[in-house]
Amino acid sequence: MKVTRRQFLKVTGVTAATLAVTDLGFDLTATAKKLKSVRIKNIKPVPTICPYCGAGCGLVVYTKKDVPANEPQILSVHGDPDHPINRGAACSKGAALMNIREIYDPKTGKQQINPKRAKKPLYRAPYSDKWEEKDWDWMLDTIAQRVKETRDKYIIHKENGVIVNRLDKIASLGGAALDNEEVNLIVKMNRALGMTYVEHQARI
Amino acid sequence: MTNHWNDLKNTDCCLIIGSNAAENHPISFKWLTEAREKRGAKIIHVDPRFTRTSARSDIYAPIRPGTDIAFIGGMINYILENKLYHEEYVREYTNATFIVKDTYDFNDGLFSGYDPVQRKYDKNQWAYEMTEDGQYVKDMTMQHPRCVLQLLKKHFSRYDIKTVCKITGTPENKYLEVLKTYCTTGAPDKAGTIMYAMGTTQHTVGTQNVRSYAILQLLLGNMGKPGGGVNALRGESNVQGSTDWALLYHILPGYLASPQAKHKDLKTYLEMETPKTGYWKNKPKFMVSFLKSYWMQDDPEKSYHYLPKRENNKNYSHIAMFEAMYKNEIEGLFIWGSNPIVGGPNANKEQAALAKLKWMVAIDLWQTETSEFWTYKAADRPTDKDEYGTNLTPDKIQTEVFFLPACASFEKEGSVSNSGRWMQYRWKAADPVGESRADLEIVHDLMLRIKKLYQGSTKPQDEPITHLTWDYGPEGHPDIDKIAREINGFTVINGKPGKQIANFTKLADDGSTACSNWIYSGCYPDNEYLAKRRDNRDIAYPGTKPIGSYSNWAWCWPVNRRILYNRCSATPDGRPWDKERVSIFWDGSAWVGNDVPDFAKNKNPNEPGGKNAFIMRPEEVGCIFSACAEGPFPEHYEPWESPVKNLLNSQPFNPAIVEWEPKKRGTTDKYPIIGTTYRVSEHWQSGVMTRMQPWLAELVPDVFVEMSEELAKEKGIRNGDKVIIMTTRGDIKAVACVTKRFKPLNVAGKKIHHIGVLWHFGFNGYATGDPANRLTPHVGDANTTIPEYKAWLCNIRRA
Amino acid sequence: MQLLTEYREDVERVERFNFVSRLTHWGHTVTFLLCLLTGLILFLDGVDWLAAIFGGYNSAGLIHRISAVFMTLFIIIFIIFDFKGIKAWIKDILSFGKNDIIFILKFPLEFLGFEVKMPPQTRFNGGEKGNSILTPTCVILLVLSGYIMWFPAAFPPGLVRVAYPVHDIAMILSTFMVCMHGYLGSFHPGSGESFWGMWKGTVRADWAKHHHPIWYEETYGEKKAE
Amino acid sequence: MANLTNLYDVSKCTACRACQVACKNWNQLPAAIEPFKGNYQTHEDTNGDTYTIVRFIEHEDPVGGVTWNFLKYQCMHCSDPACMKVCPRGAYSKTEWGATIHDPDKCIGCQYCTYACPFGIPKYREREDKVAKCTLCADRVEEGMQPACAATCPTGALKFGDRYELLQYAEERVNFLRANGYPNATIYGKLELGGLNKIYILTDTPDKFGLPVDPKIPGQIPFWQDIVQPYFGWLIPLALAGSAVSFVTTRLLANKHKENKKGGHE
Repeated sequence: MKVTRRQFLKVTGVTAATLAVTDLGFDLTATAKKLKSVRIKNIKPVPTICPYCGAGCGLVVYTKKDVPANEPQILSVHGDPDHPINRGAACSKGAALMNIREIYDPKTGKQQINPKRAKKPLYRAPYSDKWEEKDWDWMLDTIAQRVKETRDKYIIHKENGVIVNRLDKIASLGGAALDNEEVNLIVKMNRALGMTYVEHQARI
Repeated sequence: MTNHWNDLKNTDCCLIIGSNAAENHPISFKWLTEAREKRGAKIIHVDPRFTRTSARSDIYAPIRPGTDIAFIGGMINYILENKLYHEEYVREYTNATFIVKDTYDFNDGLFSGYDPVQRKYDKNQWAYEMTEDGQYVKDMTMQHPRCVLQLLKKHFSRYDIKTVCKITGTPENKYLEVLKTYCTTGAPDKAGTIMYAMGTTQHTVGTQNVRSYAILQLLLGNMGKPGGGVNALRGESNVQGSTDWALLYHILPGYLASPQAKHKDLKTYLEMETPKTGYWKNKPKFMVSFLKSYWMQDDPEKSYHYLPKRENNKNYSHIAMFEAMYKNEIEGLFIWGSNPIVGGPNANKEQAALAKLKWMVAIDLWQTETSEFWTYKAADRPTDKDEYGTNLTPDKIQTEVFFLPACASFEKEGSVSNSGRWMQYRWKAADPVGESRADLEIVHDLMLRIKKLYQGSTKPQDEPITHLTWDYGPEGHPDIDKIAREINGFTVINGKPGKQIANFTKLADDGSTACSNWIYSGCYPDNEYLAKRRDNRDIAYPGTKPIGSYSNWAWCWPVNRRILYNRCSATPDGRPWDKERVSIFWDGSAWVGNDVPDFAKNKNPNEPGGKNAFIMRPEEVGCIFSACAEGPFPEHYEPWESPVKNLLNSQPFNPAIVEWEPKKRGTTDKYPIIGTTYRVSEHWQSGVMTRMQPWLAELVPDVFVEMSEELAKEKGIRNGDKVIIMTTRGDIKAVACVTKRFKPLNVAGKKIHHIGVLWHFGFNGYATGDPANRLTPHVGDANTTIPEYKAWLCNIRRA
Repeated sequence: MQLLTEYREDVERVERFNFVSRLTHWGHTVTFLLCLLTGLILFLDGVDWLAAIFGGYNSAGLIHRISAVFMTLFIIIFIIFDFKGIKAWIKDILSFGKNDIIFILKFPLEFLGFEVKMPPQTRFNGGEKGNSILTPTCVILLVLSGYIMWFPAAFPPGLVRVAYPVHDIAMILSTFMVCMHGYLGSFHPGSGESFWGMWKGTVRADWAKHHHPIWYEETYGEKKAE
Repeated sequence: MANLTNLYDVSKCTACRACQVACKNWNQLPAAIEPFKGNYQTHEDTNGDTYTIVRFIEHEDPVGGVTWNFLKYQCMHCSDPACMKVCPRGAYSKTEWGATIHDPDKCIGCQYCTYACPFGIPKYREREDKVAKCTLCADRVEEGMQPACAATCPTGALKFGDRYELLQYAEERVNFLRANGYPNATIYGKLELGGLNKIYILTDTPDKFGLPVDPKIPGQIPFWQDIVQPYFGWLIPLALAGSAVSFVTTRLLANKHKENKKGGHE
């Protein structure tokens, strides 16, 4: 096989890659050595944006199809070669994206769901020293109930003749890693409830 | 960022100050490396620590934590003394020509109008001289003794190189190298950029640190140009977006001030908050459309009252929130993926505060330290010190804790806004693990259930909930498309959404449009969510070279403008300063080029206001002189905890800050060493994402503290030893990393030691360690209350 | 054709090797052969069939290591239970002298079956002495280098690198010796009684008198009686 | 066919260690968590689950001040690799474009390669009782992709391509560095061991990065592989043949003499 200048440039990532992530323009399949065939071959990656710093690098996730939700699905995560900011690159955190969901067990080398991931809603009763598993309905209903109790008790509707609708007794913290659509709704909920202590990571 | 990541390749010189860009924003070095290789650009790193950024910089200048204003002040003085500023730019595009009233004064670190009891200034003392018909009085020769340029000159004349180096501890030769290298960017066809991050903002003078950068960039004519700008490198994937969305007490989405009690109705609010000049005069349109997006059925005058009005001038910021919590003033808390007992300042106090809550809801991918603050392991401390009553066993903690499992960013879909304001979409790539759900679904279901509880209520204070427009579909999975459409904004016809609007210029103040965040208006103009665009061609305007705008990739606020203030990338009469790097220019009938003009598209440079490049300011020029809480010019004040006296004035620290805990101010007799906290490339923020990942835990497995060989020798510490770091707030244990990269600083002839501690650690995960924020104080910036994480006093010993 | 000489109980026999010596000898015979065959799999190329006999490369490796451990154990047993014997053996080996040299020089002829007049020999003749020096030395080297290769992390890399050729050379030399020794000690017609000496422990007294007169004299002769 | 390889330019490396993670991501390797010992470089060396590491080395001299050198360290894909030479199972092979690859199916975990390698690269993986090392992502390259480390490198410190062209670029780059504050800048891997299929642009001499200045295959290896293995082995067939000859001749002669019943020595 002869690598032409143009192909070389493609390999070294000088030219912007096209949407076909695996197509770098040369053919090495003729080589005699038998290797495991590439596991991401013929799989269309899903683009996402790195969840860490504010650079907004693109990442692509290759997943196995038709695998149950609670089993390992990810084949590999790469920097998005089409993304203008990172051009296929990813730093250590971005390159490790898969670990958020799945890890390789150091004893067996087997791929598994990251055991640290929270899988069920948990409840800690006052003065208890352990979590209890609860279902989503119970959790959401109870939280809504707590919100109503606290709000009904402490909401200030009028102060010195001015309608203030102020609730200083419930606070909201965080959200810098959430999507715009999500923070939109969180802010909307917070302000509709009358919350004033609304803060997040931009302050710290 | 005023500019964006790709634009870094256009720079001639990059000053990285208060940032460890190579480690915490690694991709920035892709473009800086390109600038260096293709343009011969220089990289300067100013930082207390020699980091991986320093290793890849052309010049590394050490600086004592908390002395940026002295450092930059010296640069400003050097520029003014040697007339290195870009004169035409300064004259036409900044307020250097404006005359300030004679009530302005400055004496021994205090500006005129200071009230020592309130620790506040009367900013009216620093007003501009105005003509009777309301015009600014200017001196275009900039010679008037009270014109801003002359006041600036006078103010910074005290910042000579010798004094500056005495304060900052920077070796003079290094400082001179920085001056000579960076100030060359004052040439009209050159562009220098400043990259900063939390090393700048996490100080009691954080805002003024940034102000000093802005002044420097305005003087050198670096704002608005490709390769220039003041670029805040933001640390979270959507901290830009969530700030734009106002997850902050003082604002509403799109940087509209949140109402206070004094804004007794909509009319008063709009009168008080709307400037007469500048683009913000459109504020009523944004505010009314915002109200319409929340309460579509209601009249804005009425729905204005549905918004909470905070107490006048009360601080509700992060520190204030935890101080209030500590005083039992807060009953319930929602935590959306945040970990304050690792990431919050004075983490011991914040942990103790959580135990005073009645209930807490934590939403995260993992059991964060915060969600498990009530466990035995959370009470574990390396020494007996317990200043805040953190040492509580579960049976003493009343707080009811609800933990809701959230799914990962790639297990759901939605858009995020990066530091360069690009709004980019992330598609769903894998299924959520277990029963975890997207935060969108959680908030949607929760709000629907709260609404249900209030259904039928006739109480006036419940109207904000019962009237709230929450039309995103039934429980379960909300329709994200509807939310996106609401973000863009649409016309409102009979209390129902009508047609999508093109962008915020189409918003109205009569209630006929709704838009939940005006700066994002334009992201979904017709039937295409522009955040999803993936056209990565860098198309150049005919006759120019491409500058890396990638205007068809995703979408960027405002109105897809990639470089802010780009009017000043052109000369006052509309020609580009540099033909190689053209942002926009006047083609005789319109502003055209490689970006969306930050200017009226058809405004001729020669008509009135045709040179007013900073349209968001009431002055419509860049502000060298600008009223902040502690004055119109930055002045060097020592950090709240400092080992030395201020050499420039007799103020012990920033005169305008709030002292939350005066008794906790450490002094040099017990705590002689400067401490600072920081991050590394391999972990992220409070570490709750990265410590839970084996591949990253492997790279940095333990909390460590960096120190010089000299300090280690004095304290009998060897590399790899376990050490205890102590402050008035608490003690932590860490592993010593004794390094040549740390050197004691020579501050006014005194040898000062400093150490740096990683703050990523907590007691959960594959890598565990003590949170460094148990050391940091509850004290913040005078304007923003951002905590002073970066400069405090401590001591250290072997464990 | 007769392979081995006949074992005769009808004549006077004297003890030549005690039980511990014989256990060590035969223990080593078995473990050495196992190690050799499993080791040759790596030494030779393209001997997959040999590996297959031992159940593949991995189990061959396992057998190699187990055998090696037993080989080591036999040495230890020998040292512990027959230290005296070792001392005598070493002493005898060290008495290598003129007679032994003449023996070795003349040996090839005898090897091929010619009638040769040999000088009188001690307990071990010149050839046996050579074998006694070389083979145990090689075995010790094999054991030592083997453990170094087995646990490379515990040794300096330079030593590990030396261990490989040492293991090979020792293997080749000892295998050479073992081949010769095995043949001479069994099928060589002249060896005769010596096989029984190692198998049963005793040899015919007349054979001992003829082949190892000095030893016989010292051990069972009149001198001893004194 | 042209050799394809990685060029690593230390002057552009920010030691973010993305390469280290991307390698694990692609090669499906678990983490090997070790305690922090006082250096950013947590692993002192590569291991069975870590094919590549970044070294962090501090230097200080009175004139130049402090420098912090980073070096990505992994298999050098030598043109005549010692690992391949010593492997008793022929588990190693060279691809026609220059990668040295290791076939785990053949490997029996003997680790001869580990100690033969002048860079100490192949490492034992306990859980499989096999040796493992960098493959230069041969599987990816053969499908037209770059190695995972090169693809992920944020600054472009790692480039993958034609060795000859990369060498030309490296020459230019070294000249530039020499003229711009790095007088000792040099290329590593061009000539070392007859040319490595891995090229380094160094800002200083190789020893400042912990690289062997003149790497050599340890002397014992050629002695063992080129002399002991092929020639010494003939002693064994010789012994067997001699015994066979003797077996025959002794019996022939015995038949002749008959009286030789009593003789013999073992």
